[in-house]
Amino acid sequence: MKSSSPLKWFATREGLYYVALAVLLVVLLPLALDPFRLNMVGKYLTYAFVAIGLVMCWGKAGILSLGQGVFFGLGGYCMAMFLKLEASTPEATAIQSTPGIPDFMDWNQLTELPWFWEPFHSFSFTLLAVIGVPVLLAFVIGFAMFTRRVGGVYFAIITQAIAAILTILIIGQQGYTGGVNGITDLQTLNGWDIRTDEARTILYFVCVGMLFLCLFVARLVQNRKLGRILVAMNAQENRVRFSGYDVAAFKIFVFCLAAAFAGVGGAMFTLIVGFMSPSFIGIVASIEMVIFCALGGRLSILGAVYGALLVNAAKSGFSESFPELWPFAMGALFIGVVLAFPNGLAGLYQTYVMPLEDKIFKRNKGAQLEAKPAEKTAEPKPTAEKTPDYDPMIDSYSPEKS
Amino acid sequence: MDTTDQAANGRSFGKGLGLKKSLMTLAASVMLATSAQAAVPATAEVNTTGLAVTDDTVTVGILHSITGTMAISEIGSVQAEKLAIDQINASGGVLGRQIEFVQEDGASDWPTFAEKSRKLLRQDNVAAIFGAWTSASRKAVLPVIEQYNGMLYYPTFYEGLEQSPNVVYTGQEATQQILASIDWAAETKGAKSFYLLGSDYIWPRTSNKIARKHIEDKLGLKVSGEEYYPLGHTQFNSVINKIKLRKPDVIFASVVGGSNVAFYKQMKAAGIDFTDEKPLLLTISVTEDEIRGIGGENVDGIYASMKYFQSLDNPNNKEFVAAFKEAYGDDMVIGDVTQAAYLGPWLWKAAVEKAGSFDIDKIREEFAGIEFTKAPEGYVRIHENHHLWSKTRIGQAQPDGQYKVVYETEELMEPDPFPEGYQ
Amino acid sequence: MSAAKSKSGDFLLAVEGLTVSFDGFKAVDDLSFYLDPKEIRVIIGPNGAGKTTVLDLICGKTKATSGSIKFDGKELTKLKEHQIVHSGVGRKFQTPSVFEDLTVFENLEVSYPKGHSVMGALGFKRDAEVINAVEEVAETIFLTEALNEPAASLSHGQKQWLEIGMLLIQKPDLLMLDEPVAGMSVTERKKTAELLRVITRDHTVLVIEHDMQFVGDIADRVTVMHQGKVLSEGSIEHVKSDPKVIEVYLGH
Amino acid sequence: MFDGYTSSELMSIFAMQGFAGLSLFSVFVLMALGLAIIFGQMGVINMAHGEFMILGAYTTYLTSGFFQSYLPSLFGGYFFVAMVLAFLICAALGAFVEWLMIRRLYHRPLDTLLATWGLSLIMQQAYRSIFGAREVGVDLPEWMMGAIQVTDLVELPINGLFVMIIALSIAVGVYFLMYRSGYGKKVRAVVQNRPMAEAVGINSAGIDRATFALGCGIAGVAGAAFTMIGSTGPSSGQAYIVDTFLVVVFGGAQSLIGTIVSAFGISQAQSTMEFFLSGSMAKVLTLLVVVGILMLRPEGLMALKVRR
Repeated sequence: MKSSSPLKWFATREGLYYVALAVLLVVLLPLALDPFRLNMVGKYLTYAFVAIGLVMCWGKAGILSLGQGVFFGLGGYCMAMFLKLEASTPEATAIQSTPGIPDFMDWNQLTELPWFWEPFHSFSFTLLAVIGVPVLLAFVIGFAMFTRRVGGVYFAIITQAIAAILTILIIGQQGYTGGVNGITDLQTLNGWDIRTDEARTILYFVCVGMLFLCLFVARLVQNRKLGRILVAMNAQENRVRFSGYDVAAFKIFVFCLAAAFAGVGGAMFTLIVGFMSPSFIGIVASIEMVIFCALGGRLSILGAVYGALLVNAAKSGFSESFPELWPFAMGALFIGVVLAFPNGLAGLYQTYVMPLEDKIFKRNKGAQLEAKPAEKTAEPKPTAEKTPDYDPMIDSYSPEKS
Repeated sequence: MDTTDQAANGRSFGKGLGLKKSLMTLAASVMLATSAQAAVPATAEVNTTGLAVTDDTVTVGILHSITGTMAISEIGSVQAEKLAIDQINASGGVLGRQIEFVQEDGASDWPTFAEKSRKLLRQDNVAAIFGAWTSASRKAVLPVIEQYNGMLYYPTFYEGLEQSPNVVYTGQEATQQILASIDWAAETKGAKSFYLLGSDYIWPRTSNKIARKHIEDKLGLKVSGEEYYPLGHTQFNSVINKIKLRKPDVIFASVVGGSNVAFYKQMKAAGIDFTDEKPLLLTISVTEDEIRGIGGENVDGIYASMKYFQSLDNPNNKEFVAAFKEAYGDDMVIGDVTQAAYLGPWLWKAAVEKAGSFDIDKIREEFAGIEFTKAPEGYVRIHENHHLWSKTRIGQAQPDGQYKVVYETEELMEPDPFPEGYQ
Repeated sequence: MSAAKSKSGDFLLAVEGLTVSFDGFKAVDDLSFYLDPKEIRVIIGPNGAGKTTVLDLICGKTKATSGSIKFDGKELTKLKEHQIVHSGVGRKFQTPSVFEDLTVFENLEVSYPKGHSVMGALGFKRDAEVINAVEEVAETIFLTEALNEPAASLSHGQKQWLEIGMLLIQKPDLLMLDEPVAGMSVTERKKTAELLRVITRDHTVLVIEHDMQFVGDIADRVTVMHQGKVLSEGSIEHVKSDPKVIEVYLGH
Repeated sequence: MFDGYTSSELMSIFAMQGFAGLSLFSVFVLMALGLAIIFGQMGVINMAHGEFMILGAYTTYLTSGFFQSYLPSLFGGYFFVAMVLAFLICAALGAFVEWLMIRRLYHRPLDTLLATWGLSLIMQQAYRSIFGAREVGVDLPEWMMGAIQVTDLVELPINGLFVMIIALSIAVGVYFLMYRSGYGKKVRAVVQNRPMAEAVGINSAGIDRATFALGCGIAGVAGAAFTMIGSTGPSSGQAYIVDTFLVVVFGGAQSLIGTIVSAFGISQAQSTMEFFLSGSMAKVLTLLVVVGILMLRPEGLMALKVRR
């Protein structure tokens, strides 16, 4: 049970859930799907980044942002700007009146690259910006709002308004942003053609890798005291405050964390889909992202991944066969999840599947799991035995959360 | 308005849409135009790149939004493309093969368009794609079409600035629509000042850029204002006030979508009677389709510059309108884009038969100069830049929602997607 | 008597001229009082006298309109809530506010005064020191047996103790308790009084309470508030015999 | 920026922009009142508010069609019938929705947001299936067309005036209902202290349902009024939702007067800026200013200062 042996962690129940997801994403789906479908799964997974952020921000800390599309979009635009500059070599754009700048700038009579585009010639700057720009904006919003105790519904509405503002701004400033068309026709990443099947497959695996990185960061935060504070803050904000915590700082942190995840997701989206447009920033996109999180289970970071995958797969499936029905299904999903399954898939899993698992686990690995029930029975000296960084009370799949 | 349902039947395959009757009447005339094919050429000859062509069928793709905000506009195109396909099938098909189609829904979402175009090309191996409507959706599918060397037949009038070897643009590009109409306003109506107004996205902005250059540099006239509102904006009182103050001779409007309804209603309410032509309103965005939503009485007297109006008086158009109404109902109206969408399958057929092959590369060689004499708009020819030579017409809206054609260019307008001096 | 000691340096807590108004209504009106180190002070007064507001003002939950609150030489009115906590003021709310989802152990751990910054909370480890501190406090608040129970399963009285424990583990100099025995059984009250006596060995305590029996048991001095002002101050006997106090209570 | 205008023209600009601002104001008031009641008084976020408005608009559309076909002689007055019908239908649907889902969610305000968003998707698609995807035009009776000529430049559109009158009447009506009637007293009692209100015999569940229905009904009337100046399509309601919420939040959620003040401020700011800037930039600037002020003053313009 010691955390010092990371291999053993994979044999714990929580570890097995991660292994199962990894097997699904790394082995099963690539084997089962052709590159085209796999690319679509890759696209769905980019939304999972946002959903993980929302679990941390909304599920744990109770901050509902209806503007996550903003951060997703900013990360995506940063990446798109880099790729667009790479695609806009003077040779490739020779027919323009000003060769060497992106085509849409030329159409809008710009004769030189705007200053804020210049740094995006650098790949390392771009990577920094993919996380930095969303985090910076999240920090500004978070600082202004949380230090003034704006929360709950107000925060949701204001983030929604920010999504609206950014959309109008990007569409209106089309000379600088590509307008409603977005930034399209992206071809290569540092000379590597991202449009081929092989590239798309590689990008899919990169995306999965990044997703697990984010999952582990989220898990680290959730299982540390930080995660406990976030949950505690949600339930008893004043108690946390008067226990000596700067509540605003914690909220800003988790909001920035969610923004960073969304930014990474956006950048991966740009790479996988091949363009970025304002339609992923707007209100509708942002609220859809909330449903991925809600369906998966708003307290479960793994649930968020499954939520994003399932909703999007269902959307593709439905819209191929019954396009008329999809909005009804989506609407019913929102209402159903909220009314009947507020803890989403993760909640259902806990209620119905985990008891079965318990039986199987007990039969097969009785010895290994003895320690856990022992913890539950009030033992005078319990804590020394607990894995310091894994705390079942906080873990998303723990029965206490149901 | 049951057309949504008809169009939205998803992946229905293009055999018989209750069109039999109209097909019978049409078949005879079309058969003559396409000359009966005695011998069907072998599949291996006409298809060397693995397209979905069998000995008696060929599969094409239709890719429009039938859900979401753009469905309103795109459904007419879907109907027209299906009608054209059915007529071609009734007349013997293409190279002796019946056309089947796979229809995909772009869902008004640009990545979905890209995704579905990839599916059509990679999984269905379609020989042609008829689809896309907004510029954004075209820009989204363009890299995919180019990558997999497909061929897109794009029906909408658009901003130009594009010339892909993998797209045939069956609508007008901006200069075709704009230059002739501004000249007309200046010459016939004696207009001296223009107020440019549009929804805020690339097509209106580019169109107005061309219009401004033409008005100021070529004609030496005045632009008294240029203004954009977000898509979906519904409050136009401020701009109406500005127009009243600046008293332009012409309002040159490219407002689209739901904003249109609010704009014309509020103009009307503000006491502007378009039949007075003070100012004269010239639009490049209101087709007969849009008028149905705005209400004929609200646009009575405005002028539109397009290449096609439903009221065009020629035999081709009469047949087309009759067939369309027979297929989809008497209350259907046909706008400019719907007609342009109808051209797509016919132009593809002509190119395939000229090339004697479905291969994209061989077809591309043959595009320049391909004619379609049975076009409802009269006569069109493909330019080597993949756009169409076509006439530009000015129509004046009537209270019944139809346009009365008041002017038509004598010659076909040359498409010029990269107009010199307008950039 | 307060005039004699206007230098607030001698006191642990010096409240002077404190006023707060909500839309013109002065909930606390030019209030002054002083707390010696290790003193147990009880504030009593009729409903709406402004007692809870005074605690809110001291711990920073409500911002004062004017006046000063000096704690250990520091001006609290300019600090944020968590800074006030860090300078040594602990506050218990009227209704028990513990983290129901967490165990008793975790509740105490969360309050342990380490890892209170974001990064600190991320790097916080449960070492022997923490465990010892938690166990020590748990014993004081009679909850050793329940350390691994979720707080939700505790009785009302136990939750109140837990919250007091959460203050104790912060090692504050001043503890402020809002009605700590409200809703408790007789035995629990007795135990709580006992707990408070233990606490005051090393803490100054400011309590709001209605139960006069309990007040008599614990108070060094009593401050009677009425309409946002101090009505009377002194020993329990003193205030009980003060005619102003009698009038207010009887008239009420 | 005043170049090129004579002083008399400038006067007219301000007069006309003032009027444009006023008609935008009445639009905002109509949109926001229903929401202010639901959100401000009940704490429920109804994301389907726009769709309730559109339901009112479709009701008007159907009524006008009915009158044209069966009662052409009475067409001039159909609008009043349509408004009443819009109110009743939307209120009935509102009551049903409250019964179906909202009442289960009072303690989870953020969840009402998600559930009503789902409702809005369903309603939109239902409109699309029933009325078609295309916008529908509503014919106005003759007397509503045209404008009143005040000076050479200043003309006041009649339908704009009519919308203004509706907005004001509803605002006054709501004011009396909420502050001068027994029902209003009960609503406020439930808002302030639910258990106490129940203890004194107020049927709080009934009050909730009535209040939600009232808010939806007002949305319906707003939708009916909007057919005169805007478009009616399945997704037209979406365009209003952000503006509407901002108006309510900016005004201070629990204050109806605040809603009206904020509607006035935002509409005047926007219409003035629209005159001197482009429409898109005016919109962005207005939203930015509102969000900026909300960051500095999160409780809104007219919030009560209470012990928190």
